[in-house]
Amino acid sequence: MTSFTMGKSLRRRFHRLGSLPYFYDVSARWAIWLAVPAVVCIAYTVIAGLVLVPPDYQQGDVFRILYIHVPSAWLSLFAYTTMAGAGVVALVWRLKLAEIFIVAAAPVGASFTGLALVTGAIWGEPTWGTYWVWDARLTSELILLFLYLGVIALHQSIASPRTAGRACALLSIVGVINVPIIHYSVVWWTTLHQGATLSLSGGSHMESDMLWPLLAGALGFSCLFGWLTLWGMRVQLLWRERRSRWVMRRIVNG
Amino acid sequence: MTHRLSVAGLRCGRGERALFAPLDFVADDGDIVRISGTNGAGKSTLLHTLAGLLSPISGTIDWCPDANEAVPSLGLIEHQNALSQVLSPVENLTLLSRLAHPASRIDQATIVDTLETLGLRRLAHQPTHTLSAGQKRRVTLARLWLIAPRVWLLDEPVAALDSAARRRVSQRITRLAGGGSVIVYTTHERMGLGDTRCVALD
Amino acid sequence: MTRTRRRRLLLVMCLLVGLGGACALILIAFRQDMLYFHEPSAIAAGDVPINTRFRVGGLVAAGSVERPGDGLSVQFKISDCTATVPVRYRGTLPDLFREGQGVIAYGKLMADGEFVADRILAKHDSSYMSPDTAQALKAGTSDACLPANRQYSR
Amino acid sequence: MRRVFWAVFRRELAIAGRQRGALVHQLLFFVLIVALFPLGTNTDQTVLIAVAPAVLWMGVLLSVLLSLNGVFRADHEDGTLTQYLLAGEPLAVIALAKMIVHWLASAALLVVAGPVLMLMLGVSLDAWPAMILTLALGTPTLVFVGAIAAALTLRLPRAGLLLGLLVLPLYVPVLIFGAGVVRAAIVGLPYAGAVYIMAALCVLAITLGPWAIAAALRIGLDA
Repeated sequence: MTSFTMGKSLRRRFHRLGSLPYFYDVSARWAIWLAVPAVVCIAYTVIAGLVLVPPDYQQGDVFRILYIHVPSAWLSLFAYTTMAGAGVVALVWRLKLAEIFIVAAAPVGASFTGLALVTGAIWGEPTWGTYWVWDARLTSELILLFLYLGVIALHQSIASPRTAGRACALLSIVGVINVPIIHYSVVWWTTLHQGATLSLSGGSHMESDMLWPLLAGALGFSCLFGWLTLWGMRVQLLWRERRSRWVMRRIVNG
Repeated sequence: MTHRLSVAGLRCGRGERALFAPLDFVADDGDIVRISGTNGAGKSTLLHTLAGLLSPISGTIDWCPDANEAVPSLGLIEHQNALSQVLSPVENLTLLSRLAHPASRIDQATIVDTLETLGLRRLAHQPTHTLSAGQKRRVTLARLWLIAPRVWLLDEPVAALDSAARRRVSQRITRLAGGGSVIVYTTHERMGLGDTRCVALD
Repeated sequence: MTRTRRRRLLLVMCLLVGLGGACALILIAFRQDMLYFHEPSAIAAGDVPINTRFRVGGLVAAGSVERPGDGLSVQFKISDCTATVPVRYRGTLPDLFREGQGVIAYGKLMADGEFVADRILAKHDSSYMSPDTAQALKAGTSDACLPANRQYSR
Repeated sequence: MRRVFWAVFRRELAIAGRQRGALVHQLLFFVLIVALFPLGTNTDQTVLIAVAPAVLWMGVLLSVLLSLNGVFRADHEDGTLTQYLLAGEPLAVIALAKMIVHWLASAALLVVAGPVLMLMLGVSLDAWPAMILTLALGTPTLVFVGAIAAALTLRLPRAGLLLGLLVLPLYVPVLIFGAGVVRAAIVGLPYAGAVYIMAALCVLAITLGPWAIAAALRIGLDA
């Protein structure tokens, strides 16, 4: 029984003291592997979207905003889903890194959601004739923004970082019920918002010339999300462990 | 020899700041452990951490369980009395004893009898908010008679009590320790318990 | 030990029953009509109440758009595969409004079977192509009559 | 497990019974929200009927939110919550008992009052079954989901405002489906699909909610 507790406490100590500095060091290298594809892909998407791709047969040049709108809308949902997944990991396995991930990903996800809403409004005016309608897809995307803001607000109002991380984990899990509702809102209520541009079953309704920049944009935005979140995590990690020796050592050594 | 409670290198606090220097002590069945320290030294936090309500900042707490119980059954009396103001003492104690021993039938008569030994018979069915601070404390201490956990964690048990009630509670605690319970308590008053161990927080 | 185990079993059973029940209810829900929305064929079949506001969606029938009088009023027909509904509207139309285009009209159905809209929104489909491709496609096939649900989600 | 459930259930019921004034206050709050609404419009009957489902549901949302603000407060302040945490029984069972009583004591009245207020707004009697059904299915969801956030914010200063910020986005599905069903019922459209979804949400909230509330209480008290 004593050896069992000793093993457990040793393992816990290893987790606490071992993995965080390791992650901090290794993540600096991962960040580069995310940053390079992010910059390359997004640059390609922007250039292709603005210049290379022909105008749409119906919407003309207006549709070019799609190359920003669609990837950010995808990422807004994807980021929340990963946060909920990390929430499960944080609560079940008590993994500190998962808590930190949620805290770091929330502002990034909120930014993507905001970007999707703004570009959607800009796109909506010329095509639908209105900046905003209380359409199911738009409304639920707005609610997603509020979910992100809720996680951020909860994190800011709890003083103890450990508790704040776990509280945010639970809230992300509870909020994930909205993600399928957002995803299916276009199918359930036949609304103004068009259906998915790409779907796994139905294939794409897009010309391949137009499609490739979009896919590149999605990849680029995903890498951007990973990159920004990783940096956010590193900052959170330094702040949380600011009293520990390994942080001191790294700051002293530069 | 395995001890019922062994604490090694324990540091606790709310948030990240530890309230006292690392703590090591053990307690066996029948021990009465007095936790001493100034106001804000972390006595209540330590009791909460021992009860598993707070996670320690570092260090370990090992409860040596009996063969047939996974967790040691544990009673905690905090500063707060755990009494609903709108319910009567009897109603409150019914719930508290049911929480501690779901299977046993502690009936109303037993509770009223216990309240009588503490001089509260007349108030047994009054709403708790009509009682004085000392009377409320006595109601919550009636748990010492009603339920029998292996470990009692008592935070300032005799605060606000008059000397007669204080003596009665001290006798009861000594009797419980004699029966093999572990008592961990904090106090600023003189309680006249035969402390077997003393832990000072600094 | 058996008590603990029996209790855990009971809790897991409760959870499974709850989750199973929720899944069953959602599956039943998907079999139901989930659209607060009508199609021209439903209106033609007389399933739709008169004089209440609802939305109607479909394609603007080819050759049906007329602008009588001052030019601010417009009359056209919304159609799905099987039926068409005449629509009357007064006001500005969105840029994408044109024949063959999907639209959603908000308004009321009159007793004479005409739909008086107070708001028209153009729905752009989710297929994107260059004008050349669109030209080529148009030459190949006429805008075939698709099942109603495909028209909007296309 | 059953004994502890019933012990908590009886205790909560007794407390609710002795604080009947609070029930009336909540009902009055709900009635006031709904009753003040027409005063802000030009009381055009068609307008009132068009917005009645939304107004009623917003009233329900806000009343439930207000009642949740204090659902764990008394237990936390007098230390009963600590005793619940220490009980050998699953905290979820205790949370379930507590939330059922909370629903009975607060939201059940709204289920009765909602349809009456609906009549006052001029909606025809045909929509009654839909209103009662959606309220009966929706309010438990609101109570169980809201209690998770209430537990998370238990020890925080100015928890009330934060609670609204956290909870209202989570209430959106109930609002959409609940008001949608009533709207459909008013114009005589079929609404069974949305009712099934509300029922599914309700079942999910009751089965998973207590576990989440228990976890949230442990997290919230650690703050």
